[in-house]
Amino acid sequence: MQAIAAQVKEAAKKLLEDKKVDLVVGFAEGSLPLRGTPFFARTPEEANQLTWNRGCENNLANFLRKREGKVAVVAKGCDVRSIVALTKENQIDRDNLYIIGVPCDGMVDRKKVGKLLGGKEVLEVVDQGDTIVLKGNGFAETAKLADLLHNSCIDCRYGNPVVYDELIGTLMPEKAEEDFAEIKAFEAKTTAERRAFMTEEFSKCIRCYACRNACPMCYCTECFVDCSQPEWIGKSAANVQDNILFQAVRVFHSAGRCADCGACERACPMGINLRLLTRKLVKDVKVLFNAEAGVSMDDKAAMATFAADDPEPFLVKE
Amino acid sequence: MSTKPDKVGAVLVVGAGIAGIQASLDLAESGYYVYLVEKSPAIGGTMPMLDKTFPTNDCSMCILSPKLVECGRHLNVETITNSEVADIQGEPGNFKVTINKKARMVDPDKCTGCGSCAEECPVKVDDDFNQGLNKRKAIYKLYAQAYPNAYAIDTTRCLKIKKPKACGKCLEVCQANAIDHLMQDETLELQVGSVILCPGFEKYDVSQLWYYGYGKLPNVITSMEFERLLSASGPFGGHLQRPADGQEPKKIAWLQCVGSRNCRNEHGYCSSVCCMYAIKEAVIAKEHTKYPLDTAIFFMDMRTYGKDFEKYYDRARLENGVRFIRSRVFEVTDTFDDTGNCQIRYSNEDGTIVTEDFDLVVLSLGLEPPSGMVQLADKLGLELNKFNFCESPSLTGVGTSKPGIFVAGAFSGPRDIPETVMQASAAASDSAAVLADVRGTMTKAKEYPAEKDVAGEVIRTGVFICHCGINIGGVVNVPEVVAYAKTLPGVAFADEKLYACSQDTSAQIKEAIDQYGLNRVVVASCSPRTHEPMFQETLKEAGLNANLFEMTNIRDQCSWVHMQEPEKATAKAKDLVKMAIYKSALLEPIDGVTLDMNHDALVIGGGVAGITASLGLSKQGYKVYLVEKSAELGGIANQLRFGMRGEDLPSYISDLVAEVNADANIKVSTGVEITDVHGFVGNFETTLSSGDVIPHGVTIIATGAREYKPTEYLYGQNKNVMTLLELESLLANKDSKVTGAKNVVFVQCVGSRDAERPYCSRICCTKSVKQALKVKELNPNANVFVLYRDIRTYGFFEEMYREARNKGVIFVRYSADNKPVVEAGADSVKVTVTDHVLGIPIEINADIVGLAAAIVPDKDTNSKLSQFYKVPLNQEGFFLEAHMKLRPVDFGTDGVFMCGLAHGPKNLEENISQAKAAVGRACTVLAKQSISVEGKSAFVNERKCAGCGDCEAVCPAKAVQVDAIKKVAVVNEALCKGCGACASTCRCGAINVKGCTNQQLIAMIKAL
Amino acid sequence: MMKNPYLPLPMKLVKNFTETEDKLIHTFTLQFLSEEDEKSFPYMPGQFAELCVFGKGEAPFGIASSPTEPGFLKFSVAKVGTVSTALHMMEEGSIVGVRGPLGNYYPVDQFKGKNVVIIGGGFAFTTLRSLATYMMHPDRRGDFGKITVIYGARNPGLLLYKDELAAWEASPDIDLITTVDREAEGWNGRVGFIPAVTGEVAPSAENAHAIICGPPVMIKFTMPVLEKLGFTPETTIMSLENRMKCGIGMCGRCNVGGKYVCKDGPIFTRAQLNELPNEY
Amino acid sequence: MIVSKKDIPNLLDKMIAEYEVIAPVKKDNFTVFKPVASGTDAVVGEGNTKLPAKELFFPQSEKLFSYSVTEEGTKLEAPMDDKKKVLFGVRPCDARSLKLLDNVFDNDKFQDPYYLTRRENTVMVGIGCNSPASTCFCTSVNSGPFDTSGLDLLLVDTGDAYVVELITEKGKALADQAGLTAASDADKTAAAAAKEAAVVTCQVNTDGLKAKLDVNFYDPIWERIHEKCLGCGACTYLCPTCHCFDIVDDAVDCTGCRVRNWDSCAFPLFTLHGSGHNPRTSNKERYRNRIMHKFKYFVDNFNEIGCVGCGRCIKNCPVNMDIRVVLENIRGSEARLDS
Repeated sequence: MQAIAAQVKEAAKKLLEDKKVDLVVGFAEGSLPLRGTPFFARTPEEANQLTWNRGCENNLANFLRKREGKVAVVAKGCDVRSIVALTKENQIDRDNLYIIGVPCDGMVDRKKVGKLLGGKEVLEVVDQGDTIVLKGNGFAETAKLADLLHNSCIDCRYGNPVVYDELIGTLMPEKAEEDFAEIKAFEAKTTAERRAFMTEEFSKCIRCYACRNACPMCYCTECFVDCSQPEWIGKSAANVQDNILFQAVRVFHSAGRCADCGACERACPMGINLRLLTRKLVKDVKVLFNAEAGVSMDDKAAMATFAADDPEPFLVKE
Repeated sequence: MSTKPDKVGAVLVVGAGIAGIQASLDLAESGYYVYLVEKSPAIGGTMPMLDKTFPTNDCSMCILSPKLVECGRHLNVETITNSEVADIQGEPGNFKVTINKKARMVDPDKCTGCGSCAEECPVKVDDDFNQGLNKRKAIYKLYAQAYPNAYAIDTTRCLKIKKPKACGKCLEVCQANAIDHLMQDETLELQVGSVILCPGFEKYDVSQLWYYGYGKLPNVITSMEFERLLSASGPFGGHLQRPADGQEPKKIAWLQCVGSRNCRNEHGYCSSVCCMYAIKEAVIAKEHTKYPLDTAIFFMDMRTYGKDFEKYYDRARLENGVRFIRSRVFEVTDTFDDTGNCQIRYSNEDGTIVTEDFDLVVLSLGLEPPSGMVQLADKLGLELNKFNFCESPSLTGVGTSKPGIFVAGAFSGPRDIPETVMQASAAASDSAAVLADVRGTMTKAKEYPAEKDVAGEVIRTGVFICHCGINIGGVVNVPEVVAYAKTLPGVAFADEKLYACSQDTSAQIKEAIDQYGLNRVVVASCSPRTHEPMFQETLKEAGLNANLFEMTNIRDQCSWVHMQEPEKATAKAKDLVKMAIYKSALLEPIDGVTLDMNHDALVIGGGVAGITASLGLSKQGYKVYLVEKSAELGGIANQLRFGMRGEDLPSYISDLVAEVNADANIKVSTGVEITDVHGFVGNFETTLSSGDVIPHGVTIIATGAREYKPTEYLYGQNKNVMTLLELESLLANKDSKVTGAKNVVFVQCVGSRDAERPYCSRICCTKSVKQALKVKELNPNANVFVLYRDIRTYGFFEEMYREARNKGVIFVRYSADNKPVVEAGADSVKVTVTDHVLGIPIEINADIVGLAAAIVPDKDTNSKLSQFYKVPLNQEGFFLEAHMKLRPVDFGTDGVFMCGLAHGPKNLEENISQAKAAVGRACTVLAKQSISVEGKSAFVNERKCAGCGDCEAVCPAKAVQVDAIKKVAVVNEALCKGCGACASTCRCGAINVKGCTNQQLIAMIKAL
Repeated sequence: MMKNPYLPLPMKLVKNFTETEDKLIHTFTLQFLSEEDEKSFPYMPGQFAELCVFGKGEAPFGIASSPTEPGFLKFSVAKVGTVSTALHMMEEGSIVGVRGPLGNYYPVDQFKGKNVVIIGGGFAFTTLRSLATYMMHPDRRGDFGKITVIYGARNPGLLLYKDELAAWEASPDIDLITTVDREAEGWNGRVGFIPAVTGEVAPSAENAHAIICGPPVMIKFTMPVLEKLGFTPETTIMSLENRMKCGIGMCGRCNVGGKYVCKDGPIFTRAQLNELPNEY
Repeated sequence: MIVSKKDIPNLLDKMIAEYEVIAPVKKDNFTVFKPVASGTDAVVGEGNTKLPAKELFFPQSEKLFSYSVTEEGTKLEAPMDDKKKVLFGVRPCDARSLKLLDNVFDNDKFQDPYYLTRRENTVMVGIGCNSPASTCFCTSVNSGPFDTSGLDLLLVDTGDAYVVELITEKGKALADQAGLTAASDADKTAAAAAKEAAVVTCQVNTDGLKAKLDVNFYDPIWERIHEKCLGCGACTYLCPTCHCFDIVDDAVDCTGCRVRNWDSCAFPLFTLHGSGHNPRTSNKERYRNRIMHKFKYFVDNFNEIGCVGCGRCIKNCPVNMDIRVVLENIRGSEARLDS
């Protein structure tokens, strides 16, 4: 990690020194343990603050839409998938974007850490590769990295950036096709069970829209929830049905575009299992249209394309 | 010069099937008044009877219905039903037509089509429309969607007509007072400039062929009966059952060529369409049943020669599992086991005789010329062929022996719907050519009072709720719904109407608009599809914008489906009315958009199709730019020497080229290509490789095709092996190679019907037969062999096939997996082919091997044009028409048309016909003074638009584009069809369709 | 029991009048349902109220009527959002909710014995009408010096209160100057933009206050003119129009710096605004 | 007075008989305030609840009144929640936040009856913080782990028991009613020791911050500060002192209710005019307003900092936008450049 951090720093510095870009979007050390924070370096000096660690969990594609000037980004696999999708949607001008690709085998989920420690506060972290030492007031616990990764990282098959101008680190071996086990389990439930689950889950929602704003693909100038003419949906968080509708529509809007980066779920302060919905759609798009978002510059948007060989099992003949 | 009668800017169209409807619409849109004369009480012809259509499996009625409505409502098409032409006198430009009009006994202007009369009528009659499979009443409407939407009385069966005091039940229930049993036949006289005959066809009367058992065996039915069986609007609601006993058939056979290719019966011609419709029926039948259905088609040659037909055949065979049995059927008998099943006795190709039992046997009936036309033709001096089909002079496509009279559709030979439609447009073009200078002299345009400005006014909605006789009122409590409507916000007036669509109600609505200052109108009645335009007309006449109207269907979607639950139906009607009222409050006037129109045309491709199209456009008075890639005009036809009917093509072509070069209206550019295109219908700008920029209003693409250069059969390696085009010049030059040949072999399907090119090249069978005969003519002693897979001499070309066999040409069938082998010999080549009858290889030492090479498109040129004009290509690289069936020369992109080989393989006569069709269609656009768009187009809220481009990706009309600089979507209103694909795709809610906005839809939902 | 500031007073819409030619501005005349209701609504020129269409929501609008016109309230409303659109569609006789009066008002006590220059542009003339009407009341007219009104719109059809303007034109109590941006058929009055016209009319700043309401561009270009004429930040008065919800200084959106436009405004002197950030 | 920890459920049950008792309860990984049916449901003494105490007085969604407009007339009905309540186990920072919010909902001109009725009828029982979290910076904003402002009773954890300090008469009445026994001197000493031992490690230097904010509205620093902010409402909704709201109608035709919902100055629509003009166009203006509101405007208007240092925004920000770092950067102290 430290080696990568140093290379990121160097790459960014060089780009800024050579005036190839005006800005490098990357991560700096955050203010909490296990936390990287988005950082915007505009000078070689500022580039010194760039880093790379297990807490660089944000999807930086979010900061690249409709930017002026030449910009470089330090991008993990999921960031790049979103960049690809956004490029195709005219939100990013690929010609003005320099991608510093970083293969990523996963970021640490602080919720999992919290669960492991039963509420004890982590004050310091030592990254030992496959294990992580978590230290706090009067304790030090060693945990396996694999047990602490975000679920989205565990499911991710595109840790290697699919597009980049420069690669830092080495490409990782390909992972096996994912099986969507938890989605299949969810699908297997009865309608009533699913409804009950959703109602319980979305009763937590406080409609802060962190999920939406953290999603690189949610960039409507006016989100449908904010629209007053027509008023698609009630604005009050008191009505769970409206909360569910908000997520349902958000997820449908991202169908065929969602790179399953998990940013929405990570952003949720209330710990709602948002990826259950996004991944359901990811799976459906995969099964119905054999499409995955942002894995190739050439693929057309799944929901805006018709191909004669779409499997379309949902089209029922008379 | 003697005084010639003035030309008349009107055209008579005889027969209102799809050909008549298409020709009428094209002419009316091009500035001519049309009299459309139809024998039956409604327009539509055969198409309404069909279930699905090949090769797209579209519902026949569904695709026809919009045309019916458009034709029926067109201000410049005067439909005269129950009528026949008695006589036509005069000359091109001015004919006098005498029409005999039979009394309908129902006034179509008053009749609202509610059907109460038929409910009451006590007389049951075999329903001809349903092929006699069920009954209708003596007062009847031909079919549900018929235009005029009015009933008619079967005068031969009506009790009251027989005995004036006997019945009269219909009179009692008709609250519109539309029925008059005393109505008299009339004779009408019309003045027209030209005439188009499209009387269609009749189906072969199979009772002459006793051996098929039709009429004797209850489970032998005709193909048309089977269509009605499959149809959801048919006698069994689309449930597949045997009409005789209601049992679900498990095994169905189709027998081909019933009344076709049968010279013993004076039906020596091929009916052209039966192979395809039989496959379609078999495939659709399989889709209808929930159980595995066994289908078998007994045929001689499978003639799937049309565009995309071969693939349809392949799919039926390989994916749908339809069995194809190449055979000769001897007879169909009962199985004599009380099952009612049938036994087919037939011989296989190898001569073995086999029997097989089926639950149901369908006879694929051939097409016959309309019997009634013989007499009229005789009177007019119209030449018919020996089968009594109309004889079209060579290379005219749609001409007849009488100048000024044209023919389209099956009357000039059996043909399918796309070719019929193509001919209709071609006939429209030819019939208008002589009338160009009187264009627009007889057409009408409606004048409306100035539109009231209702912007900013408090909503005052008028609600009219229709009883539809008893159709709605018998179930829904209409007064209760009216009372409810009055309580809803914005409703200033609500009333009930017996028939909201009747003439007097229209006057009442106008009065109410005036009296109560209404600025929105809601009608709750039947289907907007048929009636919305009528009500909108009423609004316009009352000075309101037509889009201040909202309609809700409380009949088809309420009273009809909830007949047994009147209370619930009433509650639902209230909800539907409420939704409409809430939406109507958000309606705003929509103004049409008018754009300037360039009246020049660009024709791309200087072959016969391109030249014919250019000349056609010029005759109609339009300026044409004709561009050709190569150095000279004529295209691939320059390599042809004989027409299919023996025409001298070189002189024909040179005349054509001379004519186009001499035409001052046509600017010909050769040796140039298209390098860039901008704009849209009425406003194209095309840049040529010469640097010239041509502004034009329409484009006709006629880029042609070429002959496949074979890589098989030693082509290019052995001088004795040549393509048909190469052989053609040897034949024309009476080359010694031909005159001295002992053995001449033709090999069919070279480069066609294979994996790489899975289509049939359509013309090669006929061409080979033609050349085989030519060889026999030049060298009677030569042995001529045609090695084929199916002989596809469709239509009258079948006669030529028979002639060839009579003259000793030997036809040997080979199969795709066992192709002939050609090996080089000393002076000749050795051709080995396995004979199917004998089952052994035959060796022929051939002096000439003529390869029937495929017709292949110019993929490079086509794909470039495809991008320039935003028009699609099919997988093979031919241009893909807007609709396979009903828009065969149009593209989805407005103002761009195509013709000729660029569309797909076809013969010269057909290319000429299609070129004329493209002209006919192009003229409907060019005749407009300006491009006016209805205005119900998409519009963008730039503040909300994120510029993601999804709307651009889904727009079928290519009407939306993301502005590269502003990064917002921009709608071209001239191109937008208002389909709403963009609006439903837009996540941001930034793009909406006028008259159907998100806000309006949500208002409707929230009203519930 | 404390007064619940969220509850609206039901009033009857007695007139829904289309004020401008473009039909985008309607003037609503609302009638109090009882004398008590009227007593519970003591207001002054410059104050505003939240109008509510039941079922659609509420929105703030300046009161166009003057307390000198008893029995009714008047509002001139442009069709922009959900509530204003619903208002425009309302039939006479319907019930409308009114919550207020809210905000501060024009400092009429300070105007006593002074000349007053009222400058209005477009449809921001509503509370200015209230002010002028208030000052012109026979009981009060004597309190004030010369009253000058400069009022302009893009075209004659967009001028509000045309009947009253005609009456003012004829009145010796008030000096009315109307102007339109461009020449228009049937318009014989002045043509020109407000800043220019203000310069031409050149009202004296001597012992005078200027009150100016209108679109931001108009204000931007009129300010230097007023300065040149000698109006000080203290004698130049404006009314702000931030987005509001509660109207009572709690919901947080209408603040300009630490001030809430709804509670501490909407009337501010230029001097006060100079102290605040430009978030309006 | 004193109550042993094991008696807390009993104590709560006693209160439940008289009051609606609201206390922290477990939900997933965190705790939230909920009315408890039994004393054993409460989890007393954990860290701060996920959502601050403000939601109990100023709920996220609240019906202001219901209405029906018919031919018979116009009916308005405003529900008023005047139940007697005890908020048990609230942390001093949250209690203090209510004290701050009182300034807003009872301002110089208007009173909010919904909020104030609840405030009047609720007894606030707080628990001091023996071991403040690393994100707590209460002492930097004029508060502390045993701040009593806004409390009626304060519990001090002395190990097996809580020493109960009586802050107000209202608190004393509740304590008396609950029959609490007096604390011994030893207990009081233990309580004092616990208070002494509690150290808030996190300090944010606010010296001169206000003076800086008074003049730096147009400072270029704002261009950089907001840069990574996503513009979501997580910090504002979880903030105990943020009080912005929206008022909407939830109705069918003319029958329905007027509702107020939390809103956030982070949202672009918050200040958008009907005309399309927006005084706070971008995240920069919106984020600046949030900081200004808490650390300048609130001080100007009420002479208090509008922040209680609870740390919720720090822990929950999706991009680790740390208000401590932001303030330090503004102050221009040894600020790191990364925020």
